[in-house]
Amino acid sequence: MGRQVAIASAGFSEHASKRSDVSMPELVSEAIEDCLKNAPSVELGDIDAFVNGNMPAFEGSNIPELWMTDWMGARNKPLLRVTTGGTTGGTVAISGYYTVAAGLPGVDTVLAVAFEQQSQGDTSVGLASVAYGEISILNTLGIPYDQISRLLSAGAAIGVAAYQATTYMNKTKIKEEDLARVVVQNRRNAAKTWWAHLKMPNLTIEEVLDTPYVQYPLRYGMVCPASDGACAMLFTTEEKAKNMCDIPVYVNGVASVANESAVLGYDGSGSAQVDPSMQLGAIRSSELAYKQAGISFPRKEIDYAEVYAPFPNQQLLWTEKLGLFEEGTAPAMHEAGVTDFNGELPVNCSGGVNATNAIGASAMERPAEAALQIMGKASNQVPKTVHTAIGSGWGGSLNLITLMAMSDQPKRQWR
Amino acid sequence: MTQRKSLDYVKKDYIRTRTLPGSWYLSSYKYKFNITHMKPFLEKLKEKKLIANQCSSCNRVFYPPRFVCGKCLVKPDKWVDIRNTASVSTYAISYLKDPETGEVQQRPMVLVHHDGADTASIAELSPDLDVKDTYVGMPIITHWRDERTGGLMDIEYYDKFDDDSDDLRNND
Amino acid sequence: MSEEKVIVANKGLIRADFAFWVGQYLDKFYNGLENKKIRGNKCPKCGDVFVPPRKICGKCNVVIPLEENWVDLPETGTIMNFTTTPYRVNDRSSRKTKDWTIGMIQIDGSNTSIIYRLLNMEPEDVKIGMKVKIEWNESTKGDPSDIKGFTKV
Amino acid sequence: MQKVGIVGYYQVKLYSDANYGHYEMIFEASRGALDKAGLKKKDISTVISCTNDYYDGRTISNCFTVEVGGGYMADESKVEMDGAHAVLYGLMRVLSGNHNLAVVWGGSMPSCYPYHTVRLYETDPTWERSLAYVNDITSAGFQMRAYMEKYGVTVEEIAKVAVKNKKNAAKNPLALKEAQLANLTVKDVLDSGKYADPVTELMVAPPCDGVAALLLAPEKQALKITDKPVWITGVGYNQDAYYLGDRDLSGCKSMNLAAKMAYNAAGITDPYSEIDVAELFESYAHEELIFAEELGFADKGKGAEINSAINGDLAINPSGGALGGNPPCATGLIRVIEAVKQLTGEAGQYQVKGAKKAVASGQIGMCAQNNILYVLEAN
Repeated sequence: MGRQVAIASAGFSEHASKRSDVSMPELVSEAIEDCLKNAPSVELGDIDAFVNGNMPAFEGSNIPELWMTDWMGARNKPLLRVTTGGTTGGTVAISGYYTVAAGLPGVDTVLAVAFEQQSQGDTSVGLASVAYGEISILNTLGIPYDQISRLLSAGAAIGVAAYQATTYMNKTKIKEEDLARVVVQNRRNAAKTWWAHLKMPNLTIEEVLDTPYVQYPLRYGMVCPASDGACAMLFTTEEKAKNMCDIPVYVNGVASVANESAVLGYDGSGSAQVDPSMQLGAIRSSELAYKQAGISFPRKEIDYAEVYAPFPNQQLLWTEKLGLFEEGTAPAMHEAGVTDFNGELPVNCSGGVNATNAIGASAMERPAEAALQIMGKASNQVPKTVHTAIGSGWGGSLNLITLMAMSDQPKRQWR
Repeated sequence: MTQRKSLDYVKKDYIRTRTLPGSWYLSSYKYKFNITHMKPFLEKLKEKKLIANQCSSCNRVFYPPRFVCGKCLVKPDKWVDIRNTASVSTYAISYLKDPETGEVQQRPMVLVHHDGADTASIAELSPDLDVKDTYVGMPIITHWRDERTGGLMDIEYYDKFDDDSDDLRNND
Repeated sequence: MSEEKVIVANKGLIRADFAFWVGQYLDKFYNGLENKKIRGNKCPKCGDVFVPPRKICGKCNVVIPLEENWVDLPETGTIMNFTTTPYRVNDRSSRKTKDWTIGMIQIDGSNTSIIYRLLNMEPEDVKIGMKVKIEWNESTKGDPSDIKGFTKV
Repeated sequence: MQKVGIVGYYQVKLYSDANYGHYEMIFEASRGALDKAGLKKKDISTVISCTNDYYDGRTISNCFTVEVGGGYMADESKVEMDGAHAVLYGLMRVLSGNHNLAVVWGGSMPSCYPYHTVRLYETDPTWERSLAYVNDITSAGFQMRAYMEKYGVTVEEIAKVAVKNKKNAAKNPLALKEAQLANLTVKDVLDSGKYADPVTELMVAPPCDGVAALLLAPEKQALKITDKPVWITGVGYNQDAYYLGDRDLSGCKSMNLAAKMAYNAAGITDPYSEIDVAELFESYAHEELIFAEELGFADKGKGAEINSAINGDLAINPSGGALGGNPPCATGLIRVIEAVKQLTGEAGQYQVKGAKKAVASGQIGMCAQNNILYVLEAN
């Protein structure tokens, strides 16, 4: 049951804070063009099915795939729209995998596209509306609105991230310098990635620490930007991939595990994650994906990681929770240069979400970039040979983790 | 923008095309909730008592009460009493600009974990407390409002609670 | 259940505003509308003419270059389909009021239809295949509202 | 394609303004489906939800539904189309061999949001949306006129579909009360007021509150869970062009291609004689005829000639279809559930005798732009 799935190509649009020169469908077609450029033998007409997603509330358009049909080449083709908020890209990539793996007749080559053009909308209202219903129930239960807005002032994502950063910093006893170091590493990497947004080749730790707090313990200089951009990935079967590219990247494990929401529960009830840096969902996701991929020692077997970290503390946290480092050791590993471009386990050499965040696309850019590193086509290609890599995503109220494990070798079959 | 310049960020400009407007009026929306399970809890608040509901399948205690236990997918069916002592589970500090004076105010936002409960909730600390003294695991105690109406605001804020609370917790 | 069910329905309060970038193809088109001109573009492969212009022909999956294949089109067209409805829908709500007639009009020389109001026509008089022409708004802004609707030739 | 079993389902009764909390409704559906199959929370390995951010009035509409939908620590995802598309994703996950039990749930509460406005958000915001001449109401009018003009179908023939479905809905205890009209006549339908000429108010699927859930399992597991599984033997889905001017509205190309894909998978060559029941998501009465033709039940323009009553030659929408209640994000899922009920003999008053093979469809978009079709077979 189930087929071996391979990634034949991946592509990006240019990312910037305002892609004012293109409409949303044109932005998407830009990423598709780049994706097909990497697989010259494939034409738009060769694609059997499409999977799409974005975060619709940021762009004021419901099911935008409907009007984008022609720009994607999806006319009279099967199309599925999948979206899960911050993890949308990861979920779209995963459903691209499942569309091929399921083996529906006539569906072999699948184009997965995730996009976001945040400059069109109001991201802060979009983020606030995540928990809007929940906030309104707190009001019903007796808290006046001005009070609530104080309690949850900064909107969903950064608010919960700050909570998470506090507990993580408390547990590992790290300082702000350790967070700033991660930021510097990311943004310098971004400077070498053609499609990245915040390119800062000469950034220093002092400069980051010089910026004011957005929300303690996170400073302005540590926070991800809001970008416009799109990402596309081409999934196909093992046999077809061999004809489409030199080094097919096999997808060997996928997972998207949901935990209970953090900080604010549904119905205005409490947070089931008393410690938001516990992240049972991430641990379970990695268990599932590694089991499928036959990875028993992630620390040894994984050569490259792209983790979804809009905030630096999350890069440290996820690398631990996804089994790449021992608990509490990630800051030391970053300091020792293990995660550097030419380190033992390079992390986020594209600059990561910390440097480029087109929310809906971000979580897809992680596996896409990891795949390109395996193919040897990444724009900031690491010097070492990458055999096995992971790409992760995070979303919701700290509660949904997507993970895709891939390798240049197909899944070992025991059957 | 100024900060970005100081961080040596070079912005690329794209041709600016025109825009068409659109709006999403959430004011046309309603949000329906079943709050039946909240009523006993709110009633007890008037008496300065805290109760939580408990899932009899996994024994987790939900404060404030929950409609469904996600772990077991059943409705919690037991009520248990909860102490009025708690600890800071985690916190963040927000910086809000007063729209009139332009003054930036610091305000800690804390996640409060009540002793005996398995979930935490957002709350506010006493205004007398210095923000810088907040730390993870800080023992706190409810400060009740004088006039209680049976709403979440009956707990006005949380005071620091620095007597023998640590001993109490260790005996739990 | 023995106890009375308590349901609350809270109203939303906020509003999110959007500004959709139209992209360079439609920007050219709207520049034309501002000058009361209709411009379409043509697929280099199948020759279909699109109003408004598009980057990609969905039938052939061919990119139409931005600078090429522009076609100037007349103000006249043919009614391909129409409907009469008392409903008005906007970004906020929908309501029922007086009937109005909306038509799908194929601009002469193009291969797709645009959807606009049919002006000064009783619903009974409207026939599929009827010739109509654009009625422009007096002051144009370079957006879809520059075309007020279509009237009988 | 390997077959996948449907092992449980649940549908909350449809209400135009339900006295339910949003989460309460979802919980009732997912818990109900598990109870029906005699399963526990820990048996769930994946959950696919179908909600829509604009329907629920929030970004990430699946963020807080994790607990109530059974998604805790399960492999969770959300499809933002019709409930029937969520079934597809659940099906793919089961077919991949990674999962043993998929819960698929979907639904929304139109009593809480401006339905037509939200449908308007589907239109192209860089061109048509600001003037709002294209919306779900006018596009229905265009579609019906195109169909009538091309094939000379009369408005009475289309009204008959509405009469049939509303009468069927009267036999379905879970249908919307306002749509359960046992004594409806063609004249009532034609006199019910203008919606978008020639569509009248009673030809429209009324949006209403509802949530439904469905359980999918691979063949081996399905047989362990129940002795009456229903098998999904074929699926097809397809998306048409967006602009109404690019499409032939008198037909539905996406349904045609979806049907080809599904029939091909299930090995169906003569749909009219092989299929016993069809549960189609018709947003408007005329769509049922268009779909029936595209599914190969009749020649083009002859959809109205099929005897589609419950005890007819090929029963179409014996449950009342979407005209019996259209909870956005759940309607297609409910069509699948109704088809399952027919095949397991649990449909009660509207049971089609000896039903062995059924099709169920779902759709999304203006004039059914994206369609999905399932072929279901009894054990």
